[in-house]
Amino acid sequence: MSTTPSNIPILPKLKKESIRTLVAKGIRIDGRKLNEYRKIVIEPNYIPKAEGSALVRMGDTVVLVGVKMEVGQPFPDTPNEGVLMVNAEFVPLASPTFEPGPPDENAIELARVIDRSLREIRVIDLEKLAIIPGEKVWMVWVDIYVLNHAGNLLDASSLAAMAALMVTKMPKVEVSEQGEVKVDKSVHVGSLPLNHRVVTVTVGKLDEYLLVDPTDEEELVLDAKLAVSVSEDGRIAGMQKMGPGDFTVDEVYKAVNLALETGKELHSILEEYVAKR
Amino acid sequence: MSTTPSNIPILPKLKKESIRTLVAKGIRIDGRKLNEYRKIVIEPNYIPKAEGSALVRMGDTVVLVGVKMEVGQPFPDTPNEGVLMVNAEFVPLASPTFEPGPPDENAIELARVIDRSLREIRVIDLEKLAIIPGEKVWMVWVDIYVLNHAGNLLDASSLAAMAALMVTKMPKVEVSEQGEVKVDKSVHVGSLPLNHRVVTVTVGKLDEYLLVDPTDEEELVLDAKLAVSVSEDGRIAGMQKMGPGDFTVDEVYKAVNLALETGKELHSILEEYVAKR
Amino acid sequence: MSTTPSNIPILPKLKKESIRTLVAKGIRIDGRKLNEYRKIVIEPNYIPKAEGSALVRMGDTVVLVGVKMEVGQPFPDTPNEGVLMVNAEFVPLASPTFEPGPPDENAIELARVIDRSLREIRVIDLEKLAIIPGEKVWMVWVDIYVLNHAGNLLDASSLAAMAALMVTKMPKVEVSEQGEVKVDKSVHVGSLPLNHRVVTVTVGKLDEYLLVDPTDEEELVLDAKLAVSVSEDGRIAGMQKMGPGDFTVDEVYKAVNLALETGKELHSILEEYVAKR
Amino acid sequence: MKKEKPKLIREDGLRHDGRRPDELRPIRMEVGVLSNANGSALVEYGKTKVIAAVYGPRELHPRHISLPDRAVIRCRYHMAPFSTEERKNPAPSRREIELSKVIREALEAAVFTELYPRATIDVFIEVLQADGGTRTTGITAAALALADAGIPLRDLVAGVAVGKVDGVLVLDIDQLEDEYGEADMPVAMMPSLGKITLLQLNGVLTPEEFREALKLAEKGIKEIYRMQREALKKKYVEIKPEET
Amino acid sequence: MKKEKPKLIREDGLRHDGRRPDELRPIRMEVGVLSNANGSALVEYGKTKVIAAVYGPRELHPRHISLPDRAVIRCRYHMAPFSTEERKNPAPSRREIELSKVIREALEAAVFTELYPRATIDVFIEVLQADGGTRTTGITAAALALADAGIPLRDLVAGVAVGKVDGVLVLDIDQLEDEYGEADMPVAMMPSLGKITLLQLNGVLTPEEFREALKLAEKGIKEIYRMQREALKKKYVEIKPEET
Amino acid sequence: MKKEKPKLIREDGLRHDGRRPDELRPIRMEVGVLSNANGSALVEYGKTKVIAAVYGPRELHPRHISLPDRAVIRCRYHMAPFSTEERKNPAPSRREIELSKVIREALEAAVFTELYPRATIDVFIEVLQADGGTRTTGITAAALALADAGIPLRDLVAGVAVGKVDGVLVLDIDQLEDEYGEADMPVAMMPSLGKITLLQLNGVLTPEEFREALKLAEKGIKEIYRMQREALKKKYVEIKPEET
Repeated sequence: MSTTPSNIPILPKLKKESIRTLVAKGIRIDGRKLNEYRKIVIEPNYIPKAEGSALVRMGDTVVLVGVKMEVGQPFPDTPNEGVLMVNAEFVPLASPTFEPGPPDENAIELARVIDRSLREIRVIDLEKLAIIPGEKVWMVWVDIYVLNHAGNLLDASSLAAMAALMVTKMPKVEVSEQGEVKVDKSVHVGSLPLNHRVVTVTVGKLDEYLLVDPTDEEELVLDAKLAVSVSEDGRIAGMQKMGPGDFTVDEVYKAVNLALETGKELHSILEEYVAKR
Repeated sequence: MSTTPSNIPILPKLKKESIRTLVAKGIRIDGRKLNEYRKIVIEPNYIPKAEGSALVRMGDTVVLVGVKMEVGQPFPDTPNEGVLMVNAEFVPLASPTFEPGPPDENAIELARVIDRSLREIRVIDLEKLAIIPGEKVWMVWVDIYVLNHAGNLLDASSLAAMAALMVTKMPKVEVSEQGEVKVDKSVHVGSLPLNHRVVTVTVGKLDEYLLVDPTDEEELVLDAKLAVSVSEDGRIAGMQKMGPGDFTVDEVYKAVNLALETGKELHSILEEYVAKR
Repeated sequence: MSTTPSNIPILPKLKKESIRTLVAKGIRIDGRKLNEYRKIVIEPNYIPKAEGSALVRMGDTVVLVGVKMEVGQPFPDTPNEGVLMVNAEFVPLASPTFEPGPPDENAIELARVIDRSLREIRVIDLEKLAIIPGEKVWMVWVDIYVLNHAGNLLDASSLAAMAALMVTKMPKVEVSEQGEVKVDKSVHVGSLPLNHRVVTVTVGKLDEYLLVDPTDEEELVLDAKLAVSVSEDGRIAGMQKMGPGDFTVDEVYKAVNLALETGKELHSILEEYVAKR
Repeated sequence: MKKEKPKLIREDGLRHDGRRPDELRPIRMEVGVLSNANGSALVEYGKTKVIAAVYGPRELHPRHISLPDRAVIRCRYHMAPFSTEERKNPAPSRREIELSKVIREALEAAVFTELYPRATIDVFIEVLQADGGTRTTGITAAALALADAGIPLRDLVAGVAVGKVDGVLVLDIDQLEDEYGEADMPVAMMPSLGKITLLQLNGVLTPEEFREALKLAEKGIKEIYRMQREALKKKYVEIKPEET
Repeated sequence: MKKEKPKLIREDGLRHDGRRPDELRPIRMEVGVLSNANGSALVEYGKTKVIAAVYGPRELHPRHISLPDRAVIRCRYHMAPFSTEERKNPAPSRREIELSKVIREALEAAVFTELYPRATIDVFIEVLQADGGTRTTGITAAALALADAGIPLRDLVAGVAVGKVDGVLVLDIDQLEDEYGEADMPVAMMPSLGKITLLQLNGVLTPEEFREALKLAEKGIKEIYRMQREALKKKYVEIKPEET
Repeated sequence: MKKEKPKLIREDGLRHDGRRPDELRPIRMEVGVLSNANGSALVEYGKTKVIAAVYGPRELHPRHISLPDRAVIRCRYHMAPFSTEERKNPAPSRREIELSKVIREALEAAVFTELYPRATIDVFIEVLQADGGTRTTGITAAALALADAGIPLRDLVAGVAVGKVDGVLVLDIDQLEDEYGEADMPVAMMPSLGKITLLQLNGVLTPEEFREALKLAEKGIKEIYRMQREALKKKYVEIKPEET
């Protein structure tokens, strides 16, 4: 059962007002413009023992994504394809509002939005991940671990997931004559095959204004959010309206345009990231 | 751990008294006689995509039962028989006293009483439901879904389950030479084979009086209940005393006779139902 | 999440003081010396239908251990060995402080400490428990059931587990030519093969004093405990510091010596127990 | 085994079930179908059949999850085990948990929650038969149940899913179109206010396709809204949206 | 694999273990076996061995599940993992949840709960070894534990299961008779009050058979009741039922 | 399949990774790494990488689990799913539940809990990469996080595991040594007070070996303690233990 959140921190009324007043003037309490992201730093291979990993800092928000490659069974309706699994943990270390326990609706929503943005446009070339078609395939586990929640978790997580997949290595696998599968994770045979790159841009609505990359404080003031996943070729690879407010049709169009525009910047950051390695 | 219920609605003392006074005169607050059911309506095939289904209205009580046929493994001690599974959900839509979550003790008891009444007299001819003996058999899932709780859920559920089984169709199944089982649910090959019909009559005790088909308000006043499952050939196919009160031996005999007598009426309703189709 | 216990019974301050004062004089409120166990009684085969069992009374503490032998799959990294599983249930019948539900951290810790003390020194000769190497092996289920908690559950449970294993019989097993495994639990073919015997001695620290076999009241006053598992040949087969307090290095040495010394007595009791049978 | 993809757009430009691309399935609505709930409705979009009930405003336990200045909305989207092709385990899936959240948020925008501080308004949606579009059918039913419960609303909420199948944008996709199509975009709006309260996209669209898809959704939602008002009129007088 | 059905009634009319059809298994009872509980008892019907403990009347947390005018009874029937042929997972099964309820209701009729408003009386039943009739053995033990805890009772409660095996009605069935028999009918009564507090039938009986079975149960329960009183006398003075 | 046991002590007496038996792995510590927590630290022992955060002292809900005379400590040791060779299910395992308890008890001895009655101090330890010694690395990190949160401590707590591999006692074992060694003995101390707050032995030692192992642990802990103080000094002034 989904319940209107009641444990959200209380932002002083004065602070709310100043966020609102500034936004109406086109600026933010931290001095950014409405269409400006906080400083983004991506650390690749933060977890060397994982097949792929990346730590993303977006301002004070910190998200770590680890990718594990395991041998498993294919889904019955796609016997010749690998399996993608996306999971998110909002561990209590990351925020005073996070509780220990299984993922709540926010963590599940975040994981599923990212899952769909990766799956639908086929970011991973799952067809190349069969080991014994119909029986054994690679399972790609994308585990999103939030370490510090300072707002805009979805964009940071999506970026970290993409960055981790881009540095994921394929472990060596051998199939014996009896059909036994033997994996040697200490030897790598190339990179995880990717078809596309996707980033997610979440646009917040405050009164009649739209902005990107909200901080946790700004999130407490927003009316609603629209997350738009953008592929490297400028297509929309998924959307999710979040929060209890609403958008006019016109606002949605503007938000999508803002996301498409800003998405290009995130793609440039990924391009730099991969070039540096 | 089973706990004396404390969330039961409070019936005004006056209403309790009037229920009690009337019953002593042989009538009910809704004008019925003590041995009289509310109006019963059975809608067959309410869920066409299920293999079988029926919606039962018993006064304001509404129960929907869906039957799904799936291929599964037999129990080790009955390798050549199909498997019957009965489950009941008391979803919160049906009553202000129902909570979301896994079935509570009342839902579990109801499902198990119906399960036993179907299983022991072998209502379903499970021996005809083997596909590959010892390996693959039909699993008959009987899912009881309470949509509105206005009393006497057990009798309504039992009737809906029987009505749903009576219109359940067998999906087409083919076994390939390699022993692969292929089901085509869009094609039906006859009806689910049945040996018997069973209905359940719950007799309520109020002071020294016995009555059938209590409403939810009456249930709050009853001392105890005795549910008796009655087969079409007049045998007792299961019993369950429910509620914290007690029965004298003599009261039990009277209750069983009342159930056997009233059970005939429910069987007539099933007979009409099947004739109409 | 582990939380400082808050539901522990409150011991009157006066009683705490008298426990403390007496211990400083080398005696206990029940008259025992610091290094003295309460009276220990072991009843073998308390549950004849289990393959092995023993009931241990240590003063008012009562622990029942049942051993079940079942056919299962080996762990992938020990394909030719049987499997040992240790589980403990602190059922609410045993103490007003126990709650119904899955094992809490105390029950899990107790089971894991005993598991390690049995596993590491290889008390059970698991290599003799393969049925079809790599496929089917014996699983030895050691279920610890606390019936009355009057202190020192770990030592009583460890003793009961050892005593139950010492009387565990091997059910007859046959492998058909098709590789089917058939177990006949009514026929026994010898005893469970054992390599060693292990007992656990828990040493409590109160101020600068050390004592063994604390009662539940004494446990409320102790600063910390050190459990030492002792093999029949005088080796240390496992250790666990328990409780929020601390030990100096010197106290640890003394506690280990006390445990090794007292462990000999427990081994004598096991020796008598096995001789009597 | 993956079944072969069926043809979703026929030679004549119509869909596999004979509908035009911008045509809704036959829709049926009935208000006030359950006696216990404060409000209820049964809605069918083709073979998709959903029942919704509203309890409340009522007291909320435990109190510490209530809000001092408005009601909380609690919402559960749940599928009956017999509603799907293969029996669905009745325990809530991750999908059901996500949908409960987005549906709650889609309804919350329409409810004057500030009228009922410290209370809860509970919305229970049960999918009885699933054939595509269950979340939007559920929203349409839940809005009717809220109105039936007499809870003041800014406007009704109505929903429909637009899809892209065989390259064509189509209205109110069914399960076959969802399964084999290229995109599924559920949308819900407060129609007379022109406000979108639910928007998801599962699939890939170009920006142009997206704009066209949203227009198609708006068109469908307006038709559904008309039916909602008729269904309520049948039971009551017509509902008056806040600003029309 | 299904084992072949054994002969349950021998040529000489006796049962597989040599008992007459109306004969109880050897029964053993011991009261006050645990030091922590307020009351406790160990009861064996043949190889079935059950221990019961009672805690209370005691305070109930959280308070909102207490009752203003009487005590609640909380009851847990639970099987030890080693009690059954194959190891039982210690998590409560659906069977244990149902039995906890019917046992609670069977005991509740006997307890003067109105004496302890807002309190709880907790009854914990642990099946240590299962060989048929565990729920009725548990009720017999729990009633002794309640009496041992000094909780005022209208009467003791005693239980026994009657079965139909090879067409013959038999008293106090064991596991083999339960597994291969045609019916299992557990009954519990307040014996001196002549009141039935538990009655279940798992199997098929004609109305005549049912009446005969109930008589057989009554006979067995009276014998067990006599033993209960003796077991209590051993520890205390004789219990005085309300109206005898 | 069980891989063959590798040689853990080489001909030259050094360990598989070239360390001397009494040599720690390269250790890295960083204090104050997270902005939300009141205190935090990242600690690496070789490839083992653990992050710890402390929230509190803060109010505790529900109140009935608070203590009238001191703070409760709540502690969670948890492994990230990608921290292990094979992906770890993120639900807490029995091992994680036990370790959360022994770590809580290891830290509790050092905290002046009596300063914060009715409050909670929450310690969250996340293992990001596991290569042996995760619990002791976690304790070292948690103690730094407690100090970083400004919570008064009797002393820091530092931990390390001693092992026995190929018959030799070695300091700070890694995963390979843990997996194929004969014993693993994690120890944590308040170093300047000379007090042991965690001590476990998983394996078999003679009494003599145990004494030698404990000395080795003490030696390692003192080195780690020095590094802890430096890491704190880097951020703050030096911490002053109670009695040095």
